[in-house]
Amino acid sequence: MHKLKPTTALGADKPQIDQFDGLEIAERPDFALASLAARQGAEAQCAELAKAHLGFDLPAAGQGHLADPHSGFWMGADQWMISAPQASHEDLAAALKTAVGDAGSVSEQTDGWCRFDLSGPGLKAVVERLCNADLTSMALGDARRVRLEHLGCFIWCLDPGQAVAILGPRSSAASLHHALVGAALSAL
Amino acid sequence: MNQINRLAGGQINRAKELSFRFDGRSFKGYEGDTLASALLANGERLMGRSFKYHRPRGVLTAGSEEPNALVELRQGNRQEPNTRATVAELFEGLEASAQNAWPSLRFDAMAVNDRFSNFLTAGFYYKTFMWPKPFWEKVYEPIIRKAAGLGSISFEEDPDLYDKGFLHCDLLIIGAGPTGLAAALTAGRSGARVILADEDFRMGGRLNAETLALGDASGSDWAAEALAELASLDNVRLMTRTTVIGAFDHGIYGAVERVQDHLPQAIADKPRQILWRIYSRKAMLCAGAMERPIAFADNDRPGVMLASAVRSYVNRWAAAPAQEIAIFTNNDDGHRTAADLIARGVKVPAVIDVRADAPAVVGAELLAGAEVIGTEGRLGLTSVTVRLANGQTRKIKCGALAVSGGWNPNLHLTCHQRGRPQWNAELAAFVPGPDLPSGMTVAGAANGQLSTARALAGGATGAIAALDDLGISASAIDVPQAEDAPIALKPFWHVQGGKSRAWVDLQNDVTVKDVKLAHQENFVSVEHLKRYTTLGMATDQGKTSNMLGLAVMAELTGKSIPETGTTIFRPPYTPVPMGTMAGRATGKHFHPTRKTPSHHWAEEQGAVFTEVGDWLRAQWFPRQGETHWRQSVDREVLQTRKSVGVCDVTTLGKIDVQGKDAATFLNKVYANAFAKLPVGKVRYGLMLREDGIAYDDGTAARLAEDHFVVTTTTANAVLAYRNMEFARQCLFPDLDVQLISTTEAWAQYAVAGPNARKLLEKVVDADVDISNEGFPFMACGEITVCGGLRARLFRISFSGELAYEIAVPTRYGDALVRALMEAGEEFEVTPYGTEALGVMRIEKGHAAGNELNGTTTALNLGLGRMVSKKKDCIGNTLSEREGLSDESGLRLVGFKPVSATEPVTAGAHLMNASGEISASTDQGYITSACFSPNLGCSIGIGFLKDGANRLGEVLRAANPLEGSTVEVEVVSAHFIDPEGERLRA
Amino acid sequence: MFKKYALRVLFGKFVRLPNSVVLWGLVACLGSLSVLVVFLSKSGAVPALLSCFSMGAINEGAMAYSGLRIIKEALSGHKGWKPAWRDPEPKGHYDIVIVGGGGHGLATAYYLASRYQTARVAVLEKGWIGGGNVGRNTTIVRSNYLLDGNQSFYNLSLRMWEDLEQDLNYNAMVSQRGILNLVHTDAQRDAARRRGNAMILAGDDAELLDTDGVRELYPFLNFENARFPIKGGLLHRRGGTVRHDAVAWGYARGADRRGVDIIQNCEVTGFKIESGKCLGVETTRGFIGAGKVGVAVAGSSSRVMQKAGLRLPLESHVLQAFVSEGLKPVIPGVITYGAGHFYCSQSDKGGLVFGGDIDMYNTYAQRGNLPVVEDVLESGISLIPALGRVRLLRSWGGIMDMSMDGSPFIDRTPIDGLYFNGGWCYGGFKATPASGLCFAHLMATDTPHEVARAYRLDRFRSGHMIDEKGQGAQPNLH
Amino acid sequence: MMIDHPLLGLRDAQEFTYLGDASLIDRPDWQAENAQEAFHDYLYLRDNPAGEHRELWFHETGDRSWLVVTRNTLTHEITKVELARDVARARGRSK
Repeated sequence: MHKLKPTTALGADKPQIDQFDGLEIAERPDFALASLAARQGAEAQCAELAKAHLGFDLPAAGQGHLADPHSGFWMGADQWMISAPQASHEDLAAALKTAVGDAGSVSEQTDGWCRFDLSGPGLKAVVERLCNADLTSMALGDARRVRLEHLGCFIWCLDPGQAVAILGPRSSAASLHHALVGAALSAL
Repeated sequence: MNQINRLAGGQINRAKELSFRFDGRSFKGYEGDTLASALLANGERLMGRSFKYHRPRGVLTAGSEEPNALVELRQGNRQEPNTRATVAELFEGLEASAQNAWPSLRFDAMAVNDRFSNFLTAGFYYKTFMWPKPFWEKVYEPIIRKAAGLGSISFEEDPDLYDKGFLHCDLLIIGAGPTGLAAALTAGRSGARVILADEDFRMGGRLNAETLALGDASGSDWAAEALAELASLDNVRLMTRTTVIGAFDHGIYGAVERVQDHLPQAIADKPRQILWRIYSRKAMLCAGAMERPIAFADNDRPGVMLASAVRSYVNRWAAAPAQEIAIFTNNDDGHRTAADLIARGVKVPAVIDVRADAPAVVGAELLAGAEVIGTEGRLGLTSVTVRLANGQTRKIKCGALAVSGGWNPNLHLTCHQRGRPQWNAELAAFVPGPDLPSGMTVAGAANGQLSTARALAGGATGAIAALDDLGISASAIDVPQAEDAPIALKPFWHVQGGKSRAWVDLQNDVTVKDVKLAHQENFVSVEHLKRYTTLGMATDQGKTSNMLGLAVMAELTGKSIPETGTTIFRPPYTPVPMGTMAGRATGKHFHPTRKTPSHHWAEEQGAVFTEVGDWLRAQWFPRQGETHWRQSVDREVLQTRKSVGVCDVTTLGKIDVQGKDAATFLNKVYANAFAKLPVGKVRYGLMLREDGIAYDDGTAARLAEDHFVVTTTTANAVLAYRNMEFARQCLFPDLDVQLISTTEAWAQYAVAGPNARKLLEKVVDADVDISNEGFPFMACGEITVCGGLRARLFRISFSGELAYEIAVPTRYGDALVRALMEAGEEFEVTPYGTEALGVMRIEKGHAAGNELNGTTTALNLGLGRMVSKKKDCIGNTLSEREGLSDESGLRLVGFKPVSATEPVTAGAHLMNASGEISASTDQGYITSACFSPNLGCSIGIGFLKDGANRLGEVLRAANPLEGSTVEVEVVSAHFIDPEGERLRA
Repeated sequence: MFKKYALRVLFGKFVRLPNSVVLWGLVACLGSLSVLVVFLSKSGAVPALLSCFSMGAINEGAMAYSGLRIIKEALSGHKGWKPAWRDPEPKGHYDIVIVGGGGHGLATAYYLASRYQTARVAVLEKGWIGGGNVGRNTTIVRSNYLLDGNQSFYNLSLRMWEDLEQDLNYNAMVSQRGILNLVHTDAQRDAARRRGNAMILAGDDAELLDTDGVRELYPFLNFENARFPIKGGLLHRRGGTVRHDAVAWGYARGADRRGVDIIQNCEVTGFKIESGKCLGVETTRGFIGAGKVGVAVAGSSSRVMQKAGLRLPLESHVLQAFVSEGLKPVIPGVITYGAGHFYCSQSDKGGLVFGGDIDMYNTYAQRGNLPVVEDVLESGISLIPALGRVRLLRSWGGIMDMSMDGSPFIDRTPIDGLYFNGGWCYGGFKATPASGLCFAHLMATDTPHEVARAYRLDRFRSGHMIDEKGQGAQPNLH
Repeated sequence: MMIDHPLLGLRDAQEFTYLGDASLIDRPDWQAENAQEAFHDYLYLRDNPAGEHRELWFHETGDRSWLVVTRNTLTHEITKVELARDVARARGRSK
């Protein structure tokens, strides 16, 4: 095992957790991410192989799937984001590539993003200060790409109306975190 | 004299008495008061001064359309100019001061302007102040600027927070009067998602200001009941203190919620105001109507008010504007006012009704067919002079005059997408036209349905219709019985004759005379009228003046009002604090801050950071004893070239390009060829715009037959990705290629210098061969480091030294830089920042942002040969245009000062050694310059006409901006190791 | 410190008098003048006096505008003011017809009549004159250009602004308050230096300020808490503002006085073109024949020229502009943020006049959307945090003829007798005098004016772009 | 403005980056006789209509798809939204 010690997106060795009256904001460094894009003409084959490996159908536009170990959501035309626990899937991308072979293009995305999970009854009040995602229209697993404090982020429904994951560009983790905390302080 | 004009009753909380100060004096009021109602209750009518003539002014209205009663609210860094006393909620300790008056509100020296009003007519300033020529800017204008303006600011940073938010609904209802409430009840009960927004702090609109009954309840009680039900529905959101300021495309509305303006102290972390972006599927405008004044001589004295405002103050706020209130009207509303006043025990000396056939009044004298032709009272109305039907005049003593000239529907939002109102002769007013913003309907008074009964019905049926369009079925609610008075109005705009001026726009001091002058000078189009006289340009946006001005102009032109024109309204509906429109993204948080993986480590090293786009990058790393940045940068450069240096280059854009056609695709987007690039190799690539201009450069590394990693400049990462997606989706849709940005996923470091290999050998795993043979210049590969961590290694060099770039997943970036520095200790490795990076690339003559300035071609950059003529690629065809392929055009070359101590300056223009220094003799310009510690002098690169053929020539680098001209020698841009032996070592 | 600053801006740079003196100075000068006139009118000397005091417009005699004229009119009930321009019926034929009664069209007509002695000229306006961009811009004039091809043109234009009022006998309130373009990075400073040098070499003025230099002029900018620190600025002292409407009216009045027919509410519906020559225009008020037709219709360029079968290298976009409620003096000059979309000045009336970037999509609707408003204000408050409580009063939109390289066209068209003036992007206002003069020159002499040679319609064919911003063939980025 | 994304439904136009006339899809053949002339017209000349306009929008903070939006430049009414890739194929663009 290599000797390099990881840091979280916020630059610490432990994830940041913030509590508010009605909301918890938790930094989640413990997920591996990989993007999967179907090759032209191999879309069906890619879907088949991916399903065999992941255990679920590649989600339709705007939708996603939550399960253990693999979860995923639709990211763009013929393109998905796949997620799995980092501890067990450090090599998520490699494994996924092996599974889909020439039917798909896979890129490691684990550290392209930072992830904050927002949960609690105050969720709606806070999200409506952050972005134009309409929580009431989001079902379990649904994911939207939104503009949040000038950042392109994914908002991923973990528990309708109760919990979402927000994935943002890792380099801007501190700015994203500041926005989340600011909105929570303001709205709750 | 405590609240001498306070009446009984009203919707104020007498249990909560509040103290406040206005214009340096202390007063008392109650919770539920506005500043205006509290001042009236205290017998204060004088509240402001007009813009131009500094005439004493009192409150005209009871709403946001107020043109007169503007004050500076609060103190210090929260000082707020031009606040309307009519909408400022009273709070304990409120401090307000008069504005645009000196030395005091009661005695304003500038009121002398009024004496000279005859010289200061509309547009007088266009006709004078031209002589003597220099006087305009040196004398006249400074005086005018000083005299102009209204309130003043503190010049200190606004300490408050502002927020933004996003809401979604099926139906947005704008205005919570009878119409809006009926609509909200209808829609709310249907289960639709409803937002009901009202600018007031108490919903109910006119129901709170009138004594009308709805069914067997009073209007305000019915409103309270309706609101209680609405509050109990989860699908309904009630937004008080929320002004819908704009109707934008496709059902998007802007709304401003005043969260804390009514609180004495700001609550930490909470916003003062919130700008909501409301995404609505349908919207109903239920904004009611605004009463309009009548123009007559001296109609601007404190005490002259709109009749509806008088009713609001008396009924809602239990504040009588005066002990004796006369009424001047052209419609039955005036009579309603009389009845309300009499009922509250306020004396009504006379009802002056321009209609000869005016209905009788109980409890007050009716002067039918009479007109007010003058008023008296310096700081407040004492009497009005009336011309009776029989032609005689009579003076009537009164402290206030309630004026009603009819009603204008509040159709402002219907115009926000350039929709034009229509004339309605019955109302003598404009009503919403056919071309409304998509998804919007209008109901109630805003739609010309002025009676309460019609308002209620309009709201209910309007909501049903709107929801029906959405496939939501709502059932009719039982609307209560309410007055359904017909419109009884005689169009009447201004009293003819009268010695003194009659005001049309009170705040901007536009009088009937000014409108006449505009007409005389052919400024007859409404837009000309407005711009020439400033009619309607005041902070009330013409809400109380535009119609009047239009009517007067119509009389003068002999045309009808609709023929004369309409005025349309633009956002915002009422003025909005600039801070509110800005929200949170200001100051340090104006843009997100992107930090590199080594950021924390660099902070530990005491690095100085610089902004590169949204990135923060280490600029240099000062060491003990270094007192000037140049010392640090020189050391970093020398040490890197002598031994080895490490630099975080993560910010370069990285794009994963995969697919069996990946190579074909890169052939299209790069000017040079990539099809034959072997796996395991990197190639420098130049990207052109379709117009043939070079816009970005970088490298593409082939990790597999069907997998490239493309790097772009930091600045163009987003643009390059967008352009590549355009090529992929729009130009070459059948190529099998997939793109995704991996910029953030990998931490990447340059390790440069003679000892770079030795250093890396200690970091990469044993089985990785990075010898010159095993891993030659421009090699690349996927390897492992530090005991098995996946990494990518590229042997590329920006510095011109033996160099590698090594990348690991970002979370390990911090650990990797520490590992590299540790491994480098024996070589005295130095971290280097963007300055040293810049110096070394200039020493090598590599183009960067300053050279890729959007006007330079590959030819200019000396890379003409890279543009392949054998294949199609973006930009190659148009790069061959005559203007871009001039053989003696600009070429990138280097410059050295003739005398080594002189500076070479970026931005200097190149002139021949002799001859004049001017634009016409311009030979080019220096793009980048620095001090080269290796050459011991400052050097530069830049573009020179026919540069390639002028090596050795001496030129002058002219920098008149900073008063210097330096002799420079034209040299090759490759100052160091032109053969490139070092990087192949 | 702020109070001290406030005082300084209050009284302006040159006048440092206590409040009352300024006030009574104004009173005294008006007062004494009126006394003088009353006295002189008895002695019958008024007409003579008026004509010799009528400020460089002697030719207009007693019709001329002047301080004395105002006093005279004031004392005689303002009966003597004549229409600023007539509303004549269109004639059947003119030597030159200008399509577009905006700043450029009216200026062209004025210079045709005043400098090129063109006898019969008409300006056709579909609505009311001055209703387009000349009445919708943010009133800035400047000559701070980088590229050959632009420099001499804007240099001339700014010099013409400096003499405009005396030339027109109309106070357009030309006010050279100075324009400051801020820089926030070293690369921006390098670019500013290159530009500043280019300006000086072309005969314009420029100064490179450091942070303290900026602080001296604008102490209340965000120096302490900025995301992108202010590292200096390029100051162009001769730049400033002009009362935009007055420019249109002044040119209209001047042209009208010289016999130009200004025809409002007359929309051009087509061109009469026979064997490659333009013979006149079809309008909503009938056919109007013309020896030459010049089109200067800014945002409507494509729609109008399409009637002549021409496609242009430009797109129409909306630029929003904003004004705040009136304030006592805050901002003495014009200031432009270098790290976001915001520029601001203060009108003589007291409103802050500001703007930012265009809405980005093609449009002919004179209105914008919310994102740009928010973007402009984010930038504005980030630069000037003291404006947080100042209220935005009004917003509006103007349609910009955004060209493919950000630079304009003043050129013949492939159709004989049809000329085109456009592509001004959002820089049209400051160009008004030179644009009018050069367009007049081109139409009168059939040769391009020397300072406008580069503004050819076919420059993209030959690859001679004039791209100040280096954005390439994407109009909305210029 | 709201753009009815073929895959995602109504999205705020603020998520998109605007390019311009959809004719930019019709990139000329580089080997044609009059290639330079054709490229000039392709890149520089615009209909710039007052009315219906087919235009390219990139869903930058979205799914990264290029769309062809049919929008009225006088009213901003949007009547049709297509994936640019489908349009490009329909116009016979290939490799």
